[in-house]
Amino acid sequence: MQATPHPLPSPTPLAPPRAGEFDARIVSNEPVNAEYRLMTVEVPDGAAEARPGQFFQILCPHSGALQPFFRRPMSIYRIDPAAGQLSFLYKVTGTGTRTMAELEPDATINLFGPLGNGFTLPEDGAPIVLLGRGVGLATMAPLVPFARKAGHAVTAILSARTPELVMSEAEFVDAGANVLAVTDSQGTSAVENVEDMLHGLHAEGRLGALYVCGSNRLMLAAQRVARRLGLFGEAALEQQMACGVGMCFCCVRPFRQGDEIVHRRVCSEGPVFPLLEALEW
Amino acid sequence: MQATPHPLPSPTPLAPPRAGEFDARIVSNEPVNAEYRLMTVEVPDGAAEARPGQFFQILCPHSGALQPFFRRPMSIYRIDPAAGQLSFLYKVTGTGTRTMAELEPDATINLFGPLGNGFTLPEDGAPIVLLGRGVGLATMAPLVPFARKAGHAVTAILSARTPELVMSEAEFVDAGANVLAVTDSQGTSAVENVEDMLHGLHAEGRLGALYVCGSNRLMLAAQRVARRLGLFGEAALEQQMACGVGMCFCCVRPFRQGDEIVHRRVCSEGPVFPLLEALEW
Amino acid sequence: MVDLSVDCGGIRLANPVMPASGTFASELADIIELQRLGAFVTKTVTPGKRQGNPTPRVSEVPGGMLNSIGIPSKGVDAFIDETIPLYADYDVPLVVSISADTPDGFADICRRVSVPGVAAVEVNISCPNIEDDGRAFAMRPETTLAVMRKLRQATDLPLWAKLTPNTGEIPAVAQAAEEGGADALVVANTILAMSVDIRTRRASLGRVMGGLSGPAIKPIILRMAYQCVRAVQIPVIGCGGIMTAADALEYLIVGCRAVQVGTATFVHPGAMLTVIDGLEDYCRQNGIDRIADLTGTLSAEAHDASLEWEAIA
Amino acid sequence: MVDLSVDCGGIRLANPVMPASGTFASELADIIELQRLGAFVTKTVTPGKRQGNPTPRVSEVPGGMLNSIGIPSKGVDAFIDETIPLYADYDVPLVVSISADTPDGFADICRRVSVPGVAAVEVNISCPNIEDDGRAFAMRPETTLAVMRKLRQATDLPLWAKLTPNTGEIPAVAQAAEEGGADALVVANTILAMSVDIRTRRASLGRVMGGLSGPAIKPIILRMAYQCVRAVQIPVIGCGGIMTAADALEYLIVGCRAVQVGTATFVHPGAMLTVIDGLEDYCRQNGIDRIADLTGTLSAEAHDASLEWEAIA
Ligand SMILES: Cc1cc2nc3c(=O)[nH]c(=O)nc-3n(C[C@H](O)[C@H](O)[C@H](O)COP(=O)(O)OP(=O)(O)OC[C@H]3O[C@@H](n4cnc5c(N)ncnc54)[C@H](O)[C@@H]3O)c2cc1C
Ligand SMILES: Cc1cc2nc3c(=O)[nH]c(=O)nc-3n(C[C@H](O)[C@H](O)[C@H](O)COP(=O)(O)OP(=O)(O)OC[C@H]3O[C@@H](n4cnc5c(N)ncnc54)[C@H](O)[C@@H]3O)c2cc1C
Ligand SMILES: Cc1cc2nc3c(=O)[nH]c(=O)nc-3n(C[C@H](O)[C@H](O)[C@H](O)COP(=O)(O)O)c2cc1C
Ligand SMILES: Cc1cc2nc3c(=O)[nH]c(=O)nc-3n(C[C@H](O)[C@H](O)[C@H](O)COP(=O)(O)O)c2cc1C
Ligand code: FES
Ligand code: FES
Repeated sequence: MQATPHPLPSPTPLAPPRAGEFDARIVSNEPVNAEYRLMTVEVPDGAAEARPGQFFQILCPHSGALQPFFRRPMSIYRIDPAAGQLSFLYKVTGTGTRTMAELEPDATINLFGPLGNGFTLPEDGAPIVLLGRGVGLATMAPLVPFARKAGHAVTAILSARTPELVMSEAEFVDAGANVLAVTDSQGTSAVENVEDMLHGLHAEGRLGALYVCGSNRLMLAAQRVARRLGLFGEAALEQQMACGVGMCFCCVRPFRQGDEIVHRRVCSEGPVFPLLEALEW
Repeated sequence: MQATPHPLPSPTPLAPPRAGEFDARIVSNEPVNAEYRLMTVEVPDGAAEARPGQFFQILCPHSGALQPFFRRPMSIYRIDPAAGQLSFLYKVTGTGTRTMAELEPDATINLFGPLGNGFTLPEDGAPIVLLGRGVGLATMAPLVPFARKAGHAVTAILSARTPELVMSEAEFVDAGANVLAVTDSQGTSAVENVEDMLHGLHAEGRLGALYVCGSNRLMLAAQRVARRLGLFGEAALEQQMACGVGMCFCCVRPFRQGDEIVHRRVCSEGPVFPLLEALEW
Repeated sequence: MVDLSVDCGGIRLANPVMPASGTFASELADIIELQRLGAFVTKTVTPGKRQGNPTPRVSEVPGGMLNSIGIPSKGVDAFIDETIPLYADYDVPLVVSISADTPDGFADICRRVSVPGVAAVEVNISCPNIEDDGRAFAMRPETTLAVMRKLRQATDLPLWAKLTPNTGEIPAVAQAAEEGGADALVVANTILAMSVDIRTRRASLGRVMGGLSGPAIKPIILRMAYQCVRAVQIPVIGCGGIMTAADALEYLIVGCRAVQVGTATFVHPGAMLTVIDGLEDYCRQNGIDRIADLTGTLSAEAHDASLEWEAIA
Repeated sequence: MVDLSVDCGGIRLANPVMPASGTFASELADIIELQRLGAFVTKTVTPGKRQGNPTPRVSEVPGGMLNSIGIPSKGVDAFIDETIPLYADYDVPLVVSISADTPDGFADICRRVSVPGVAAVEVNISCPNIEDDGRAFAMRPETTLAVMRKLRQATDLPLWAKLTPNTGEIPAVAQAAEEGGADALVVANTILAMSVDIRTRRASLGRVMGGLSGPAIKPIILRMAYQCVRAVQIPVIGCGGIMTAADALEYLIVGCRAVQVGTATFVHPGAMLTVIDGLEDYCRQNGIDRIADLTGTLSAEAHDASLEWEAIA
């Protein structure tokens, strides 16, 4: 249920392929900067048909004292069905991502997916704007080629602490997005500035639908803009997961549904949700 | 306490170096035959002063579903103080030895030792006979060079299922032992035959003290011969261990002490015990 | 061909492997062949609607996980209308897990879920009883007996009593459940536990304490299952830390008739099927024609010592 | 410089880290610097000589170990003559762990070990009481109170009561121990458990059941320690699954005054020293001058919910 009307026809659902558990060969696993790494894996037929916004549950290996028990959810960063390859862009933070980072090419890693519901695109070819920070960029990156292929103009606002940490700029540009980088160090990433930029894009006819991921502040800004302009939008959200497929109810978050606050499971009812229903965290 | 008198002067105690926990670099870790592997490690100063019969508690790595919790006790098979190296000859049987077998050269392995009491030699340079089977050969191998250096003639009776499985024959010969191999397939390993061989060696003046490890049947045979001939002897025994240093009392075995049956800890009161006090298992 | 079927607490299962309540839902149909399971066991349902506990609801610990999901529930009416029909097309017995916070509430929901399509009712008496200061029904034999008697009168369906491992007297509780009319025991639910994030000095669960499940609890629950097997005549279903067929075999060997697999499914969605395959392989390799013959084959010689066993010191 | 010293149950410790009974002996002096420990705790000693249990006495399980060592003991006389003097040269408080199978026997051995050189007596009331059908004293509040009262009259030394995690009512048992005169609680002993070798279909311990210790039990014992901290005024000493300083910190944060390290020493003989070093580092990094200030700093906001907590369902 969309809380406000929007001027675009109902979005096209992208049916996900059947999820499965499999061992994938690691093609490469390289640092991108001091915090992030990019892992590319070879996957069996079908798995590379995954949709932008879907994710995999990754079984991180045990390594010495580091013994991750749960799988780790990771968005698909790059989808290459021709090569039968998928990539994950991940931040090395805790137990699981640290053991993931140790894996060498040709090692295998156990994946479960693709899972969850991906992004939906407006039907009428409206121009779209992606708004992301940090890990959120990984989640939205594959939306660019999909949207371009479906005939949408794409603008991406990439937010980061410093210009050096703006990730994936080339990835977005190569895929055909118009990229605007905003950073804390340059003072351009403030919410007010981003809201102004969004209004500017709208005035230029470049903002027909809005997608956001990776920052609570940006999501709230996007909601304000979408509400004001009556735009269709989606937010991709995170929550800790155990099963990844809707069985355990650990990954719930609160959502606005009409006048009610309801709990929805990020794994199976998301991770992509209608922008205006998401509540801040 | 030695249950029967023996004609040799009291044995020389070999004081062990202080035990410690350390990471050792693996120099090599190669299969010896279908069941056994030989691991050579580089150890810090002092550790290579270990005595024959002593053992290390090896922390086997975790590998996938194999998660050995306890350390694994392994006798020292080869001592090379000049090179600062020690070797272990081990049979790949269960969880821990399987993960040990996966380690590559240059990896590190955590060792704790040397532990326990090693073999003692008679003072008067009497000729000695070693009697071993399977893993027992690993335990007795380093006794050969020590005994030769101390001026003892050494005969080693090596028992195995088939001639191909007689391990370490070269190791024993190179170190200066006279080797007699007995095998099940040739019908020479029967206890009666081994007892006859021992009597023969005694008659030839080659059996002044007797050391046994690795087979209950051989130990009982050695006990009969030693009792009959009034010989000094020692047996190296095994028992499952947790702490390895006498604290937990899990590694007890029964011993004959005068008229009593007492429990002794294999780790700290052994693993080498007076031959005639050991009880069968 | 190995005969994997077992009679278990009033129903016949094609094989002894089923999901543990709260770790299974119809969503799994997209991922594994549900038809191969011995039974379906639903997430516990309560009389009314409930939200469940605050997040974080799970946390990983060495060899397992903590959860304080609570029982988010859409209420029994929605459950009957929406959930039960989801399983109508499968030829697999459906076991419905229920709970309530008073004995009468328990009997009432038991009566209401006794509808066509339901093969047995699993009563989650590990949940708090507000008439006993919030202590779980299955903490004490007296409260277990009382609630089981009411439940027994409320349904003709087979009744499985799911016990809590947090009691200090599980054999007595097991006997009370049997006396009260249980057709089988499920041993057991999660063990109350907690963990702390030392950076923030906060409990890692929103609710502070939660239930420990997974491999870490297997040796404890296996011991309890064994104690229950020796205390009662009705079948015992082992549940706790089963990740592999080897784990399930331990439960069968100590005397369980069937097993439930919970947390393992979160790590390996196909875990239940791997367990079924492994049980079949073991039987074949060990010349066992009927898996039911494996139940209770623990080598007897050491039994006597353990009879007197109470604590290890 | 961080002040690591703590007052704990009637004695002052240079730091809050000590060995758990049964996992320490003077043999460790050859390997680590014993002088650095907060206290020494001896293996439980019984009035008379005992052999202990049949082998196998230990078995490894995921994340821990089972033991059924029993209490091989040379008897209290030999203990006083031979063992106590071994620790005379150290400037570290000696805590003697005792046990007996009747309340009077317990009081008697307590009196006998109250000799110079002993700083405190740890009473292992997790052991079977033959006057209560072999149930451990600490299974129930009543038997705990009774034995603690007798012990209190038997000695002027500080008395530490070591509880069993196998009870279903640990807060009530903790209160009974306090009421009976305990100066501190050790929470807790091992959890009764078992495992089976599926090849031989035999229990992996000679005694079938044994005590589970090691990382697997930490979340359970941490929860119990926290419950005890909230139930009593006397200090609680946390004991269960501590392998690293991070584990010890969890116990201190939930309110323990000190900790005991057991199984970890078997895996890493220097584990206790690593824990001490890690505690000091944590305090330094977090601007904590006295480690005693860390005790009970669990963030309060979630406490209320947990007060009503009984089971997770
Ligand atoms: C749908 C989805 C897609 C994601 N995509 C990406 C991605 O493409 N790249 C990326 O770097 N990160 C992504 N994340 C976040 C990523 O899952 C966490 O960074 C990761 O789980 C941290 O694991 P850890 O072992 O390093 O941290 P630890 O702190 O050791 O993790 C402990 C537990 O908390 C969970 N956890 C910790 N942080 C998060 C988080 N932010 N979200 C959910 N669970 C968390 C872990 O999964 C684990 O269960 C995504 C999260 C979700 C829910
Ligand atoms: C003092 C001593 C010296 C030894 N020296 C050698 C040696 O030089 N070469 C060699 O191949 N083996 C030796 N052994 C035996 C070796 O310790 C075991 O083969 C090894 O522990 C098996 O471990 P696993 O993980 O492969 O087997 P698992 O079956 O997985 O082990 C399970 C548990 O049982 C214990 N265990 C299993 N078999 C034995 C055994 N025979 N003795 C003691 N504990 C056992 C393990 O240590 C572990 O705690 C020695 C044993 C002792 C006590
Ligand atoms: C996330 C989660 C939710 C659970 N929910 C329920 C439940 O609703 N009802 C119930 O009886 N048990 C519930 N349990 C307990 C399991 O059914 C099972 O008893 C326990 O997890 C032990 O088995 P395992 O170690 O195989 O997971 C839940 C367990 C988990 C991990
Ligand atoms: C081998 C072994 C022997 C033990 N012996 C005793 C004992 O004699 N007395 C006692 O009170 N606790 C004994 N315990 C229990 C420990 O003191 C401790 O309570 C328990 O192991 C939990 O701590 P851990 O997980 O750090 O090992 C023993 C534990 C082990 C593993
Ligand atoms: S992770 Fe289990 S329901 Fe979402
Ligand atoms: S292994 Fe602990 S006493 Fe021998």
